[in-house]
Amino acid sequence: MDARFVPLFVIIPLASAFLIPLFAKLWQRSADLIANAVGAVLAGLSVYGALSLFTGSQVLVYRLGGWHPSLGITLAYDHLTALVVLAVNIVGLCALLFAVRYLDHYTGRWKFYALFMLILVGLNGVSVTGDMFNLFVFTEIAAVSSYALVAFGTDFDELEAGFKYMVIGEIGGAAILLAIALLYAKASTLNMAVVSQVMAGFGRTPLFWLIVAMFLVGFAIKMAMVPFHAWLPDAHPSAPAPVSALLSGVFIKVLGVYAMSRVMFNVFGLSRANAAGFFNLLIGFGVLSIVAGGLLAYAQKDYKRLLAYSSISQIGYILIGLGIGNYWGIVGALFHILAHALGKGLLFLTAGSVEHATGTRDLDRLSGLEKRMPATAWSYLLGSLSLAGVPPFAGFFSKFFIIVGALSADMYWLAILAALFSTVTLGYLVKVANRAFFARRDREPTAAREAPAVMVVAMLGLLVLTIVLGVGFKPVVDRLVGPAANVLLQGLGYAQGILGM
Amino acid sequence: MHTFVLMLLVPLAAGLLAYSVNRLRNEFSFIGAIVALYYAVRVFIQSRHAEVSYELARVAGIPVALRADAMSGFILLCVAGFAVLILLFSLRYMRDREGARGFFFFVMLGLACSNGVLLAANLLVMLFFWGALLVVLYGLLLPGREGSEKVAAKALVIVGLSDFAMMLGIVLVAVRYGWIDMVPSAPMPLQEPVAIAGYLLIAAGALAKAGSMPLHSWIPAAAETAPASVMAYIPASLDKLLGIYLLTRLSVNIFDITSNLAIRNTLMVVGVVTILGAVMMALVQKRIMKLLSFHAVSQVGYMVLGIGTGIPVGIAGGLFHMLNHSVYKAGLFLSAGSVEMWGKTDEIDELGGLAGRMPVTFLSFLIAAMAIAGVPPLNGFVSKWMVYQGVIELAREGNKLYPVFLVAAMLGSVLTLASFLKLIHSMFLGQRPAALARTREAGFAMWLPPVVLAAVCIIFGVFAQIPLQGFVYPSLPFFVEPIGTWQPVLATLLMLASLGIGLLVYLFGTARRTTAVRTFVGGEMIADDEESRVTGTAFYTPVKHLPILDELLKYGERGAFDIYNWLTGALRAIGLISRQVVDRVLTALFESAGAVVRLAGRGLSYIQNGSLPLYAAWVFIGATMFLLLLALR
Amino acid sequence: MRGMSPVVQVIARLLAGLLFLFGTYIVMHGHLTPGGGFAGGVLVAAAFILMSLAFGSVEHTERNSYTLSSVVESLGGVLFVCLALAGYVAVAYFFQNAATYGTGTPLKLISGGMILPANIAIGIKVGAGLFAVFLALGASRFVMKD
Amino acid sequence: MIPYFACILLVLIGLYAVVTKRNIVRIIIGFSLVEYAINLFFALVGFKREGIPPIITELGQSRSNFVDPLPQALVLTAIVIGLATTALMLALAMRIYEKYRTFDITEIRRLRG
Repeated sequence: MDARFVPLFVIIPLASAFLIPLFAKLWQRSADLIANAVGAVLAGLSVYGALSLFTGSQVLVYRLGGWHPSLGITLAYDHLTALVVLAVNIVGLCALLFAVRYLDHYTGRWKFYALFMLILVGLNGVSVTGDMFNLFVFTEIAAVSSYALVAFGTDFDELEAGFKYMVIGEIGGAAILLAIALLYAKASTLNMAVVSQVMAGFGRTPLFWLIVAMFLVGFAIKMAMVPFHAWLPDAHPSAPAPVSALLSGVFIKVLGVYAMSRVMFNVFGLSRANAAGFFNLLIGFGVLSIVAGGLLAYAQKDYKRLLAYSSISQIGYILIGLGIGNYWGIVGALFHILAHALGKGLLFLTAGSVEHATGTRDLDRLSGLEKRMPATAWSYLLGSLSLAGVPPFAGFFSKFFIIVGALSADMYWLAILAALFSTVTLGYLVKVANRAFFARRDREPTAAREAPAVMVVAMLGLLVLTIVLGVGFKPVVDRLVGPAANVLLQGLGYAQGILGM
Repeated sequence: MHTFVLMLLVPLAAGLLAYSVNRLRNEFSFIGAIVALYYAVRVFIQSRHAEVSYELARVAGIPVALRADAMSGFILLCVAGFAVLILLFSLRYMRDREGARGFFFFVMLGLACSNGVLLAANLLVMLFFWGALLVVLYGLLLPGREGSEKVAAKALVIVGLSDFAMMLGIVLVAVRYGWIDMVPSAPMPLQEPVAIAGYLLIAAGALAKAGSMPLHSWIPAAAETAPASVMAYIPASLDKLLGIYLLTRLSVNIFDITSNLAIRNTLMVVGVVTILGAVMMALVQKRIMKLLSFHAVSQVGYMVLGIGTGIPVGIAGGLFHMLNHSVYKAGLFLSAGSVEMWGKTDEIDELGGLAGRMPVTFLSFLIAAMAIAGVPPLNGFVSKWMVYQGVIELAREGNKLYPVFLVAAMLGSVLTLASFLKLIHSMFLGQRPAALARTREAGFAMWLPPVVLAAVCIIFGVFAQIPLQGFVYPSLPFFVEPIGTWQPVLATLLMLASLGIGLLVYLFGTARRTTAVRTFVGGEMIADDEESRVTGTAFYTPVKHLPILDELLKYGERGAFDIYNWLTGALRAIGLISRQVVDRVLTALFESAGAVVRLAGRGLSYIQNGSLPLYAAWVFIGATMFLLLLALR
Repeated sequence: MRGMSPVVQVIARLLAGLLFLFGTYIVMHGHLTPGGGFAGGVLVAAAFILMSLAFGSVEHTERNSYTLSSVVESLGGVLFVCLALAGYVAVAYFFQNAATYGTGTPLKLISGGMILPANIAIGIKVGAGLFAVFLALGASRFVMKD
Repeated sequence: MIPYFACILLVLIGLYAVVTKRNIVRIIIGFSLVEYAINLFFALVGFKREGIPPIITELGQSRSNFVDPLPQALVLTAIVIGLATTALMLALAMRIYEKYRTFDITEIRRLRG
């Protein structure tokens, strides 16, 4: 892929975010068309980008405005970026497709799409940017749009969730901004590559760790690591289902996990060898997230809230994978980003489908939906099996690689915990399947009909991708996830690729 | 495409076709199974003398390859054969049931996945297909009676737990020793802690699949809701074959189980506990399916015991018992399924006297029941006999525990016979309740599979050398030397002769024709036979009223001092104890684990109380922790 | 929204023109002196806000001005993206200055190439956007119900 | 150093407001404080003693004692973002008041567990 394609990931949704309101004034339904066309183009572009990286291993560097890296903003597209962008745009496309009929309940269709496009701008921007402040700006673009979308329903729950989300999220934003200010005070530049070269000569002073800690606070809030998670179980269920899918599927991973790992590994050059404390901290909080998220999910009675807690738990898996810090651990974590994006996106779409059909997400009031909505039921079931780590679905390999990583690093208890909580995952996800879809109680929800064809297509698309990613894991691991893990493992070597040395 | 790949794809494609073109699902799935059987035969023949392998790909140093040798060839054949028989039975049996569409799909998917497990060249590939069987398990258990979804979830979680344990074990071993082939050039000794832990974890997965205690509880639960064909397919044949296959591979090919006495003893204890515990619970069951399912658990004990001996003949016996068990247990489930379908119930109390109405089913059930009880000359006897030989052989190694194992295993056999006598009596003999008056024999497609299986029981018993030489011995890497003197053919001839003599005596000798006498109570003739009908479960009712001292005499008159009553009473008591204690304890263990998770979740959700200041406080606590842990060390 | 007293109205009418003028000046001279599209745009919006506060309005006009300002805002955004794209298409890089003459001359308004039009686009977007925010927040309840 | 500590103090005051105040509007004000404090901090980072504004007013002017212009540009961006978040927060606060008829955050607790 030519480097000229890199900024398109930002330009296209940005332009469409401005165009959608204009065209929607003329013709209401044009918003559907534009948004889905843009989603398809972006998904195609991201697939094309990933495929083109399959053959080569070069980093694509794009200099915004033609400025030299130390002055201007650079965009970089390497394997790690390709992986994240792929997840974002695939889930984005399916969510957009799903939204076409799902939004029948809502007014202000074009506002939804414009905000959705802005989230895509933010997520894609965070993924491709090579500049610290630019990272912050894109983070905030995505975050602010997501606050608005969480409160989109403007009912009691949505407003409350939106406000709480916003307060906690903005604390995170402030922490990131503060960290960037401190970083700039130290490095006098904000280009990631140049910063990383400066930081290489900078000792591990308390100030260095203060900057790391401030960044970590910000990213931890964005990724909903326990104990920074409190906003997530309110916010994700309250958003419209396509947005929940995007938020839980990719949002927390791009703004949180991806940004954190890029900054910590590539900019600060942290690795297990030189900063074991940091990695142990990741593992510690990862374990906390797995346990607390898993247990809390078990106690839920709301379909989407359960899934939201499950996201916290799954973020924990990604964190321990990164915290293990060896090749397999990181491969597992990155593969889990993909697998969880597809799987959790799928589950939230099924939640939307159920809510669309029955008007409730209370598990006590749902039962036996499998008769009426077989496609939704089976998509849910298979997606949840994937998340729990059952082959041949994608989730199996991520957990498998994480366990391989943990055991190669002699962290036996971690491997045991990961395996044990896979069972808890299985337990709470099957609970939904049992209560909502397969239980045969007298109280069958009336007037439940299978979701419209577009929604089914969106769900099946994600389901098929989950299976494809599981069965065809080989090229993905060999060509995409493995090199992406190497990007993180090479640490400061990242700068050489960007600066062309 | 390579035959191996086709063996994976053909059933899958047939299943998908059958699911999508629902009108032709019988045809598609049946053809798919037949084709799979054809390929299995081909692979069986190819792999008898030389190993066939085929590498698909290599991922980051992990080879993804398929292979087949004599053992996998033989089990592939069995799996495909059972699939064909069970599909044949299900054509009629599942026709009017809900969830039939999914049933055919999942049977085919199960066939594809088990082919994958059996063809896997290393543990990773095996794990992939092994785990995929979870989907099949859940999908097959879903349709059924009320509450089936809970059972399916329970099975999924228990088997899932063991699968994740197995994943842990495989990775543990792989990280230490590399990606282990299913058949490495030489088995590794079981001495290092890593190897032992890996062995135990993987074996836990294998045992849960096979249904050994303490991971068995999903099988009886499944029996309460699942249709008979599902029971015959999953716990009776597929999972036994795969679980014991893996255990054998693990104990013989990958690790050398003879090198660690403690593990062998552990396995044997597990086996014995399984035999006795499950058979005692079977004694007190009142429903056919549940009773059979406990036997399905109990019989696993013999296989585990046999493999646990580490003696060639014992291992061969265990493997042969696996084959035999699948044959007769599938037969039992299928014929019980016919009875249930035509009798509309599987409550033992409500059945009876069906021998005349369903003679073919009765005969096949009888033969299979005799086989499972280990009555010579049927196949169950031969394999049990080999397991006993293995246990006795332990004496030569100086294992002091062997008499315990031997006695327990034999006692298990006796109890099995006892419970099947009761079952046969109450299902097929005795008086027929009025509700069953119009029952008739099942159709061709439904009686053929049990009959085939019963015939196999006889053939494998009488001509035991055929399956042993053909299937079992070639699969094992060592020479098996049978020690005892058991000449099946000769013994059978002798038995047939004595039976013939007995028949002659019965017909022409002392035996009198039985006379039916009308029942009188207080001078009144009871018009309805139904009221005086004695059911099979009443067999053991005397025991319920066992002696309390002051009523000793009264009970003495009724035969309380009869040794038979004492014996049956003791059995029943043990059965009740094991039901009350073992089953309850295990159930309580699983449930308390669930309850702990649930309670912890509830407790945590109290902290999540919707107060924004609290949430913000957490954030600051977390930030302080980061600062403390990172900046101020 | 009710209007305010005539004193306020007269002064506001005087000031608003000046504010608008000053805002435009700052938008135009963003590349020469402190300020730029955002700062100027805020001033432009302030002029409109001042007027609508002073004179008040009825829901009908509010709705119209809200629609108008959001359309203008989008147009400003589109214009800005187009300018950035012009660099992408015409030269090489997104945001590259497509019409530059050398490095530019201090204090010469049109020597900045694309910077001036970009500032104007931002000014339009910010001015209209802020006014829309003002209307949405302060003026009426209709906006969210649309 | 004093301005830096003043920034920190301002941040702390803002955070104090966010955590302890019950009124939503005060929480939002607290946020604005935090934001501006950080912006101020950022601007201070670029400060240079004896520096002059980084604006070229005539050709050939020496650029050696300019203060660093980049933080100022970045702060401007941060202000824009702050504007957007504040506006959105206020809009949410208004809607919340319409629904709940209260600004008290401790009474807005429907979502729990």
